[in-house]
Amino acid sequence: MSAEGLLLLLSGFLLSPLLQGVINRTKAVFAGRKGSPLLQQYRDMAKLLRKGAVFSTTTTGIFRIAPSAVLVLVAAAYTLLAPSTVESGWGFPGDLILFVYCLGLARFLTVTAALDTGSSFEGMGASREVLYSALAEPALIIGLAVLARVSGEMSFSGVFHGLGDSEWLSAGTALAIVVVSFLIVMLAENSRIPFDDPNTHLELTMVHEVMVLDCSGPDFALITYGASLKLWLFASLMVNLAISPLGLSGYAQVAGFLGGMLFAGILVGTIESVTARLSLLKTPGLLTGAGALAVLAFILAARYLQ
Amino acid sequence: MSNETLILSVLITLPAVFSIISLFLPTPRSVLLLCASGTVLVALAMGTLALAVLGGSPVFGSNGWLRVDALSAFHLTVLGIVYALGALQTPGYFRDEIEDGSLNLSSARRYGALWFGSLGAMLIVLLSNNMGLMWVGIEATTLLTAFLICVHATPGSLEAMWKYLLMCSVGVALAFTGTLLAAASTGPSAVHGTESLLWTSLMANAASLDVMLIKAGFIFMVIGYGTKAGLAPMHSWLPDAHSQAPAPVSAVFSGFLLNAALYCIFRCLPIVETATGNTGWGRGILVAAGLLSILTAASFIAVQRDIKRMLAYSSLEHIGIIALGAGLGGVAAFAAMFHMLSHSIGKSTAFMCAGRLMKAYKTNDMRKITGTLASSPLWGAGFLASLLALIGTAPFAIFFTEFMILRTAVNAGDYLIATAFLAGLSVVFIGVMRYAIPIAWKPSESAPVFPAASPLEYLLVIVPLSVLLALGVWMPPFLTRTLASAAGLLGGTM
Amino acid sequence: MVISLLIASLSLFLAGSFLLLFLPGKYRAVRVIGPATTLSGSVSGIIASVFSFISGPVESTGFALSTPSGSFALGIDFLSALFAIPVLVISSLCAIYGIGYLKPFEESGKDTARFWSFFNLLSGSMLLVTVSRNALLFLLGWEVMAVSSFFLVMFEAGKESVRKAGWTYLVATHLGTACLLVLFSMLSSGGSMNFSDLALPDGTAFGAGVAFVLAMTGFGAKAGFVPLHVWLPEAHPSAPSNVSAVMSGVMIKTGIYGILRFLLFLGFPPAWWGWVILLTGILSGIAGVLFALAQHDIKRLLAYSSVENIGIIAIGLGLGFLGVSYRIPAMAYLGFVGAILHTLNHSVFKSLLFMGAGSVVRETGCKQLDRLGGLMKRMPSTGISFLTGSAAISGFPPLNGFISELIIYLAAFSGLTAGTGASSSAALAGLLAAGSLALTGGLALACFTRAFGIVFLGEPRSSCAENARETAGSMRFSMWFLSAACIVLGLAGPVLLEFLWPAAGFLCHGFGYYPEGVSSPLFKNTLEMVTLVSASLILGTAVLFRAKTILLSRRRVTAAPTWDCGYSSPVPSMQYTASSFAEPVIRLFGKSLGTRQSFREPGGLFPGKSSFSSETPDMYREKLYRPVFERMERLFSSLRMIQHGRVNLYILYIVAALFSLLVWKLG
Amino acid sequence: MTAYIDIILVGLILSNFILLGSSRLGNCIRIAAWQGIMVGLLPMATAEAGFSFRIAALGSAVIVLKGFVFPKLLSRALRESDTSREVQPFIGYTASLIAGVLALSASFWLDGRLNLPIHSASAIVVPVSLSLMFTGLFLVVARRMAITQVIGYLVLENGIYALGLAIVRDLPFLVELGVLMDVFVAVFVMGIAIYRINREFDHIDSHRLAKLKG
Repeated sequence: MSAEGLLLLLSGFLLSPLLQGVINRTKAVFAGRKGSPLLQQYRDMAKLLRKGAVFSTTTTGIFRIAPSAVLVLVAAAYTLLAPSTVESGWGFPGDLILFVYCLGLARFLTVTAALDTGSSFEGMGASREVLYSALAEPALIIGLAVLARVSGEMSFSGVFHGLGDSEWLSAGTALAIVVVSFLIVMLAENSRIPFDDPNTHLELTMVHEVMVLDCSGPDFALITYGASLKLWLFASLMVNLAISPLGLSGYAQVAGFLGGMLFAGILVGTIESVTARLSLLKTPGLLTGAGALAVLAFILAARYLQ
Repeated sequence: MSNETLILSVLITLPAVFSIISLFLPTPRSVLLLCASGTVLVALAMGTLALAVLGGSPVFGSNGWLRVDALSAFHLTVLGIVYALGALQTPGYFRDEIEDGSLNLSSARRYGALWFGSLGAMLIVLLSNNMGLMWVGIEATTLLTAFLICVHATPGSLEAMWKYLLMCSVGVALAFTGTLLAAASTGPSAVHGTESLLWTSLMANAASLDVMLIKAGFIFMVIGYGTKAGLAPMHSWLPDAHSQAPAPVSAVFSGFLLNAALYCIFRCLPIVETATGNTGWGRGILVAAGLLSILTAASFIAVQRDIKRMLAYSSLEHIGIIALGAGLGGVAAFAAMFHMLSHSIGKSTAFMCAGRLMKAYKTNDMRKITGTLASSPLWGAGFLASLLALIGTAPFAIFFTEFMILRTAVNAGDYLIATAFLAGLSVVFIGVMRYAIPIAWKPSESAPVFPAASPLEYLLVIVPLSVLLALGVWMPPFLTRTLASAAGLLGGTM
Repeated sequence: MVISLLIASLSLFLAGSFLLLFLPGKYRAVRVIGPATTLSGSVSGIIASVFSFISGPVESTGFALSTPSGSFALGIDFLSALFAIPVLVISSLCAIYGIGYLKPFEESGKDTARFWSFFNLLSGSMLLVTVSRNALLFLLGWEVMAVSSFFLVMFEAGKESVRKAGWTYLVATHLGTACLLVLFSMLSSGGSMNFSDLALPDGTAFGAGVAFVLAMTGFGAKAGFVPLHVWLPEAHPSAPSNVSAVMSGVMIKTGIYGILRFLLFLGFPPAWWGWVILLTGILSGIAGVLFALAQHDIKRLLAYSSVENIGIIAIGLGLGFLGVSYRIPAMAYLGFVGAILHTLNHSVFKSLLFMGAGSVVRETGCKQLDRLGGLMKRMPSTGISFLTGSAAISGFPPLNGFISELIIYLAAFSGLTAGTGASSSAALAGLLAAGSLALTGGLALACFTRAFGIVFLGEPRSSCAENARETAGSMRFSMWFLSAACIVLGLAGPVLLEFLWPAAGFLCHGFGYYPEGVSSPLFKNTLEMVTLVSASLILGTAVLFRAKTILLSRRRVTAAPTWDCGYSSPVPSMQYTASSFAEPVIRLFGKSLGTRQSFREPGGLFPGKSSFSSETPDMYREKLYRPVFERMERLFSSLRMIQHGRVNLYILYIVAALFSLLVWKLG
Repeated sequence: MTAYIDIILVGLILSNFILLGSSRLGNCIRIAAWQGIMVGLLPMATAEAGFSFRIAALGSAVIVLKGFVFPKLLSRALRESDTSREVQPFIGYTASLIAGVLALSASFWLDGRLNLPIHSASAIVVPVSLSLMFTGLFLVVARRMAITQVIGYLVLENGIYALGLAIVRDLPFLVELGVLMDVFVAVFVMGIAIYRINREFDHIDSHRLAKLKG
């Protein structure tokens, strides 16, 4: 693997907690607060790793294994995606699907672990999570399908290398719409506003946070890290797509990517500051909208190649 | 006089002798025993004759008035089987009635006499080469069986008998008109005098008959004999008679009385077909009547509550199927013959089991007869199995015969016929199973009492059903030949 | 050799079931003979199939059946073997499972001999269906299969619901067979009914279209395509669980086999066939999983999920057919391979799940999700097997469900990325397939996290779950076996692709499509990578988990009750229930499901009792079939008036018939 | 000879119409008897080969049976079953008469279609016999009382008998067979008188013999 690729790969593993920091800082700025330091996430995780753990008497082995497995799965998904923009040979045809299904299994385990505690709050979160996933997955797949259609490839590297100026010239609208639907999917998958408020303290309204109420110590560290990696991963999917028309390569690509990520963080922060959280009954509509957008994009892209 | 001819004359006389004997027997039991043994004896004689005929050429008797060819030989076999099954179950069926005295000596004697009488009458129908004689046979069966219906003179049975008599007598009268017209149709041909009633001579000169007359004659015969065969819309007597007669009699009714009348129509079919130049003129009538019967039966079975009426309508359906098959010709004619055999066996068994169930539960209402599998493994399972066989569940033979008929229709491009046929079958299937399932499995409220079944009765249930099962998969070659040659006389092939 | 083995296996099944009929009540003997028959029959059948892989297709013309042009012609080729092997394996596993499962029934004095007899008959007939080479013989096997499974469904016919289910099943299967009868009649116009001679009389597109529709209806009724599926959620829950496992696992697959086998006789498929199959698949997939999500009875849930998976299989088939029609090799091959592989996989994990449900029902005596819970601690083997099955059926790596779904996705994406010819229609097909697969997958996740989580996790919601114990050994054995199969098949992706590739070739050539450059399997590399990733996932998880445990081993680890947000005394009944878990999804799709909810809200200052209940009857049954049947019944009841007892009228009929005939035929 | 035949035939037709129109059971029985006698006379009139013993025997047998035996039996049955002497038709008398006319024309049409070989002196013998048959059927269908149905059946039978005489050349055997149908009539009368349908149902109103349906 080339240095750039390695760089991209490591960037995520190292910087993903930072993205959280960026978002929080942006929100603080909007709110006129000083806000927590950018590296807060790292500190929290370090603290958690040093702690002991409390396990509910209701839980079984599933609850103990889940956090590790989830992190591994997210990491795997990320590994499939990250270097693909600079490594033309990276990945394999169909890795898009493996990517989606790794995240799916991660979700499966998170939900199962949540139900393992037998707490009604975590059950509540779980039931919302599965609804969102059921709607987000088609949107994601259709979006990827559009990319595959336009680029004529079915692997991340193929897609990102296949999307040049000509594609953007002919199918630009479609791709732009895909970017938007990916943004919505990202917000939903990482339970950000307007789908969920990560730093609310009302269990009744939470989605992701409430599922991990009973996790503590190292497990919780793994979970928080996994969460931020997942956010990074979706953001990078969106960013890679968004910067593909620039036709960058090598270190320029890396730089552009990191810049994009910073922008993405600020974007998310802005959204969270300027929009209110949707009521739980309305959120499915938004996700369905994302799917609809993806389909629209496909219809636009279908003319391509004709 | 060859020994076939000997058997022929023996056959004609034997039942008469038995029926007279049974008038002088001392006890009801002895009468019923004579019924069983005598019928089996006659059946054996018929079997030997049939084999002889199927082995060689048609047998003639009493200067050409009697004749047995493949078609009649096959019907003889079926007749033998049905009557033997019916007769063998008779003693068991009436056992308790003899004990409680509801079957007294006189009615028992009458029963025996009529039983053998009807057997003899049917023999006349099958053996006669003379259309007039054949008609006499049918009339005789009508009269004799009419009294079999009301062995016990209840209001219901009297009403049934009255309807049966009135309708069938009208039918027989029309059939007679048909015979007249057929005889008259020999005008242009070379046939004269008594000759013009002989099936052989009609068949020989079929080409030179007066077409209009033979057509009219055939129509009258279809309506007349059709009334007796219970083809829709002339079938209305059938459910009443079946539901009121004792089970063995109903078994004989469904098992063969209808076939005998149908046989007369089959006899005339080739004649009229040849006369009309094999344009399928007569077959068309059979197809129409068959389909109408199937659909009528289906619509009534779907909402039937009375167990024996349901079986009666199922007989109507099967007669329709046989007529349809014969009408379609070709493989379907073979299938029709096969179907006739299977239906007769299955229906006799069904009536036997139904009779026992009704006695035990003291009702005809299928909604009250439940949980039979638990309450009587023999009769319950027997009834369920025979129903499954009758509605055409594989691997019972009827499934395949129905498929063959359907296939003939489809390959001939008659999709309308095929669809109607299939629709009828499906409605029957659904309608029957709707009741069969509770009958077999629904836990029963009442506690029915079954008399302990004799080994013979076990055989009477198991053997026919296993035969039907086996026939579905494999058929002994000689039977195949029999059916083929019988179907051949209907212009059928394999 | 192969043929004689087949005959041996068939006759073993037949003889066994015949013998068993005569041993009612002799439990000790039955317990041995029943499973032994299945096993011996299956073993010889499996050997035959395996040999056929080596020796290539074999065929024999046996003795003639009683019906003209019917003959006992057996034969086995790749397609047959692919369906025969799962049939036999699953049957024998279910037989082993049955030893333990039937114990309680034996104690209650039920006639298990009849059960075993029909069970063996069912297995034998399924084998016959897959290996018969004569349409009549096929029909024979088909009907025996239907009847024997019907009797098995009626095993507990004392219950009203079971009898209703049995009736529905019988009606559905009969109507299906009716279509097949017509289809076979059309195909056998030549006279002979041997497969080698089957063909349509004339090559008209219309005739072929009719035949196609008949096949889809006839076999679809068995396979359980929406809206022909209504018998499935009735019959499978009512049957004993090992029978449900066989029916859901392999019996409904004979429908798929039939479609593949008999469409081969209809020539090159026009595009609309592919579309019909694809859209049917999409409808079945989504409707199936939604209904599954709305069920409260665990076995009903599994039955509906079978509808969903049949839908996924149909999506694969549809893509395959479209690939043939649009001449896109990758799409065609991957579609067929994916469909066949998913058939195989589904038979593995669906029977596993039914076995799990069966042992739950056996131990707790209740099928209602909301009365179960906390079984993971009480019956761990069952729990882990069920978890494996749930993950596999939701299609997640590293389990087998993922492999087949991945291949179907690849087919869809091949359609998407196809750059030539009718590519925009192919692309649309690909998009629809991919999108609906994703939606189905997402909902399946919801469905099976719910099924597993509510039943096995948390605290018991009722006493029956409280006192549950781990099930019998024979049942555990079968479940472990299948769980292992899920993992092994999941890691064997490339091998399976390599192995099934010829099957796809067989089908394509059968349809008269000979594409270039598919001699060696496409996307083999993908599957190798997938296996690699899956393996590394397992490894990585293990490592990370170990590391964490080591980390914790030096820390203070305490056990405490679940955090309840400050509530003082939590009780099991406060847990999230199956209904509440599914509620958001149901609220979203409830309209299209026809879910009925009855809700008594708590009110007033001192709220009294309040209640919530939701039920989802099968919409198609309610809206589509019930009205038809009711109308027919009314019609027939009114027809009875033509026979209201007056003999005068009857004679009028005779006269009318006479005159109409005279006018019709002489006029 | 033709004159006699035509007289007889006309008489038959008239008797038909009277039967259709009359409201009293007693009348009907009497008319049926007359009709029987006339039919019995037919063979003697139609015989081509002049007068033979065989024909005489046949004719007289018919006359005895239909002209005297059955009417006696019927009227006895009528006396025993003390029901109303009304015919109680489903279809009114005028309508019945119209139906009779229609039946007559229908039989002429059918005769035209069939163009049967006539072996008797009169040309209208076939249509007349056909109309007898149809009238008989009509009576069976359109009348309530069991006895009227028996009468109807008798008429039907007369028609068939006449038809046989008309069309069957040199084959008295078949015609003689036809007489066997009278056995039915006897059985019916037995059904009414001996089996006492009237006692079981306290009326011989056959339309109320309608318990069995569906």
